[in-house]
Amino acid sequence: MTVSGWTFDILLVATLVWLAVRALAEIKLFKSIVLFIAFGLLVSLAWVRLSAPDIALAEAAIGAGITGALLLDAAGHMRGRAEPYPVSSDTEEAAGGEDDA
Amino acid sequence: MIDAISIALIIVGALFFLAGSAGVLRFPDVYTRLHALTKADNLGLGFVVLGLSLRADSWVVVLKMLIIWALVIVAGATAGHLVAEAARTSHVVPWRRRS
Amino acid sequence: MPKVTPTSPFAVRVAALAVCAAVGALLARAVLYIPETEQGLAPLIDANLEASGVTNAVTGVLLNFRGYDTLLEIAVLVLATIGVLSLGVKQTGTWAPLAAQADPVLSALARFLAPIMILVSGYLLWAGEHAPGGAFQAGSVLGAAGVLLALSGYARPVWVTRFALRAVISVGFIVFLATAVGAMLVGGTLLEYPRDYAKTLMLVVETLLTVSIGAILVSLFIASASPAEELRHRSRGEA
Amino acid sequence: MSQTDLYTLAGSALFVIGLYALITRPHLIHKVLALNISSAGVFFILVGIARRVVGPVPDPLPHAMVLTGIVVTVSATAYALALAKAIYTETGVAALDAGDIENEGDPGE
Amino acid sequence: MSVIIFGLASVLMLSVIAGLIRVERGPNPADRMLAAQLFGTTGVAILLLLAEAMEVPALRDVALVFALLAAMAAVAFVKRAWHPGPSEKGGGPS
Amino acid sequence: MPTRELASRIDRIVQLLQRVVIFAVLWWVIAEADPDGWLFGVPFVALAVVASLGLTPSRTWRIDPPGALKYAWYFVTQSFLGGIDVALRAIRPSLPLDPMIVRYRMRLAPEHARVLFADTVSLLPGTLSTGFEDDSLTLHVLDCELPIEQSLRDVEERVAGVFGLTLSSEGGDLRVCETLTGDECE
Repeated sequence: MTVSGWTFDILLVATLVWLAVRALAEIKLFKSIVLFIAFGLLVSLAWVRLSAPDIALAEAAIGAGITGALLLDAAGHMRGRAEPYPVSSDTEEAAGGEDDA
Repeated sequence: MIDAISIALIIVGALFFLAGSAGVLRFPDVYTRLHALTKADNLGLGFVVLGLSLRADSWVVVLKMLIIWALVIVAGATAGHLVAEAARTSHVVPWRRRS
Repeated sequence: MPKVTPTSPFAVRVAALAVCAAVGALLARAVLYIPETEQGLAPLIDANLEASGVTNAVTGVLLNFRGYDTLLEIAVLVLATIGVLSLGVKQTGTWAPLAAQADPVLSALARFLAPIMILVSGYLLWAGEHAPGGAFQAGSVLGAAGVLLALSGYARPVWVTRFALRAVISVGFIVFLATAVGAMLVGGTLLEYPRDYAKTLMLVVETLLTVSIGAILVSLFIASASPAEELRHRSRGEA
Repeated sequence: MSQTDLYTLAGSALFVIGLYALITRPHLIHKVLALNISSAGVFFILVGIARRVVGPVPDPLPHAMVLTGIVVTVSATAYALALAKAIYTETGVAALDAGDIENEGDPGE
Repeated sequence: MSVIIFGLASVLMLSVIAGLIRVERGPNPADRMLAAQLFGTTGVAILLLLAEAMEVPALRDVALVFALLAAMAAVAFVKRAWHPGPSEKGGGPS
Repeated sequence: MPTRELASRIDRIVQLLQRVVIFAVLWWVIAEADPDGWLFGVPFVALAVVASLGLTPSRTWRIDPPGALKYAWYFVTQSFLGGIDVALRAIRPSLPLDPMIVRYRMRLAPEHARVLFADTVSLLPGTLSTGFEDDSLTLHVLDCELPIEQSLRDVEERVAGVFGLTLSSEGGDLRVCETLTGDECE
C-alpha cells in the first residue's frame, strides 16, 4: 500500500467515525439525518477501498437513493420536534450567515 | 507528456473542488453557497473527467465518463434550483452587501 | 424553545458506556488477531464457479451456492413490505393530484432520469453475471427510479392497480421458491440447480428478483411516506 | 497494521458507537440511525475478514452476505421508520422515554 | 502515477471534509442539505479517480449510480422534509 | 384530414425511432461497447423507450441540430467562465459579492424551453434560478455589477435556437426585487 493510499484511507476512516459520532450525538433531527446521509456516501467509498465494488454499488443506490429519502420523509413527518424550521425572516436562523460571513 | 497534461488537468479540477468548498464555507448565505456549489464543482468534475480521458484506454470509456458528467450537471442544476426555490418560498432572506 | 433532553439518565449512560467499551475492546482484539493463514472459501468457490452458471463469484454465491440466504432475504423483504403496507398510512389517491402542482424543473428531471435509471438497472443486471452488479444492485437502482418518480408526483400511474403491484412484489420470491423446490423434485437437494440449466434458471430468477426488489423498495417508500396532502392538512390542523 | 486492519478497527468502533447510541438516545429516529451505523460496522468487519485470506482473490462469501445484509437493513429501516411515524401520529411523541420528551419543542412552532 | 492520483483523491476528500463544516454550521436546513449535495459531486470525482488508480473499471459504474442519484437527497428534502412557509399558496404554516 | 393523420403518424414513428436510437447508444456506451450485452440490452432499451414515452408522451417540439450545437458551445464556454468566476470570488480574501434578487420576464413560452433556460442559467456566471412565477423567472444574482440582463437575453436566444422557437417580442427585461418574494420589483 502506498503512502498516498494510506492518507486516503486514514482520512476516510477518520471522517466516517467522526460522522457516526456526530450523527448520533446531534440533537437537531434534521442535522443528524444529513450527517447520516453523508456517512452513507462515504461508506460506499470505503467499500471501494476494501475492493468490494459489488457492495459499493448496492450501498450507493440504497444509501444515497432510498435510505436518505426515507429518513428525510420521516424528518418531515416529525418536524419541529427536534428542530424548528425557519419559516419567516424574523426567525434568527433564517437570516443566514449573519455570523459567518 | 500526456501523463503530465492529464495530471495537470486533474489538479486543476481538484483546485475547483477546493474553491467550491471554500465558497460553500465562506459565502454568507444559502443562495451564494448554491452558486459556488453548482458552478465550481461541476467545472471541477469536468476537468477531472478531461484529465482521466487522456489516460483512458478507449473512446467508449471517455464517452461513459462524459455521460456521468452530464448527469451530474443536470442533477446539480436541478438541485440548485429546487433548494433555492425552497429557501426563497420559506422566506430565507438573502444576504445583501448594502443595508 | 424549551430544551430537549438529549440522552438517557446519567447512570444509564455510564453503564452503557462501560458495556460498550468492553464490547469494543473485545471486538478490536478479536478482529486484529484473526489468523491470516486461513484459506477461506475462496478456492472452493473458485473451483466450482463454472458450475454456478456465472463468472462473477459474488453473484454465484448469492444465487447458487448460498441461494437459501437470498431466498430468505427476499422473504424478509416481502414481509417488511407487508408490514409497512399493513401499518396503514392511508393509501388513498392523494398522490395523484401532486402531478399537477409538481415543479416543472423537478418533473423534467424525473422524466429525464427515470428511463436512464431503468437502462442502468438493466446494465447492472447484465453486468452481474461477470462483473460487479446483479439483482440487488439493479433492483436498488430500479427502486430509486420509482422513488424519484414518486417524489415528483408520478407515484401511481393509472395502470398500476393494487393487485398488479402486489403481484410484482411477490413474483420474485414465488418464482425463486418454485425453482428451488423444483430443483429438489427433479433430483438433488433444495436449490441445487441442474447443471445444464443453471445459467438460464439464474437469469430468469435474477430478472424477476430485480423487478421484485425494485417494486418492494418503491412500495416501502410510498407506503411509509405520508402523502404531502396529508402533511399539509396536519400542519393546518396543528396551527 | 494493514489497510484491512484499519477498516476492521473502524468497523468495531462504528458498531460500538451505534450500540451506545441505541441504548442512550431516546428519539426513535436516532435509534434507527444507530442501528444502521452498527450494521455498517458489522459489515466492515465481515468484509475485512474476507480480505485476510492469503489467496489472490478476496473471499466472495462474506461479500454476498453483506450484500444481503444491506438490503435487509434498508427494509428494516423502512419498517422501523413507518412504525416510528405511526407512533408519532398516534401519540405525538417519537421517543421511547416519554419523560424526556415532555419538554420538547412544540410542533406548531 | 497512481500515487499522484491517490493524492489528488485525498485532496478531494479534504474538500468533502470542508463541506462537512457547512453541515455542522448550518444555520439553515437548506445550508446543510446543499453540503450533502456537494458530497455527491465530489464522490463521483473520487470514484472516477479511484477507478483509474486502483485499476478497477467497475468503479465507473459506481460513479454512474452516484451521478444518477446525486439529486435524490435534494429532491427528497425539498418535497418531503421542507415545508413551505406561510406565504406560499396552499401551504399551511409549519 | 388523412394527410394530417398520416403526418402525425409518421411523426410518432420518427419520435419512437429517435428514442430507440438514443437509448441504444446510451446502452452501448454504458456497457462499454461489449457486444454480449445486447441480450439484455434490447429488452431494457425497449423498456426505457416505453418509460420515456409514457412519461413524456407527445413531443410537440423538435430539436434543431445547428441551434443545439451553437447552444452546446455557448454552454461549455459560459459554464467554464461561470466556474472560474465563482471560484475566484470564493478564494479572494475580500469576498467580492453584491447579491440581489431579480426577476426576468421570459420571452420563451413552452415549458420545456423554460426548464432548459432555468437549468442553463444556474450554471452561467453569477446567476442562479430560484423559481418560476407566471411568465417570469426569479433569479439570485451574485454581483449586481455583472451584465446580467444582456447575458440572460443571450441564453434565451440560444435556448430558443435549440428548439427552433421564435422569441416573443414581449419581455426580455429585468427588474430588481427589493423584497424576497419579488412582490415589489422596480
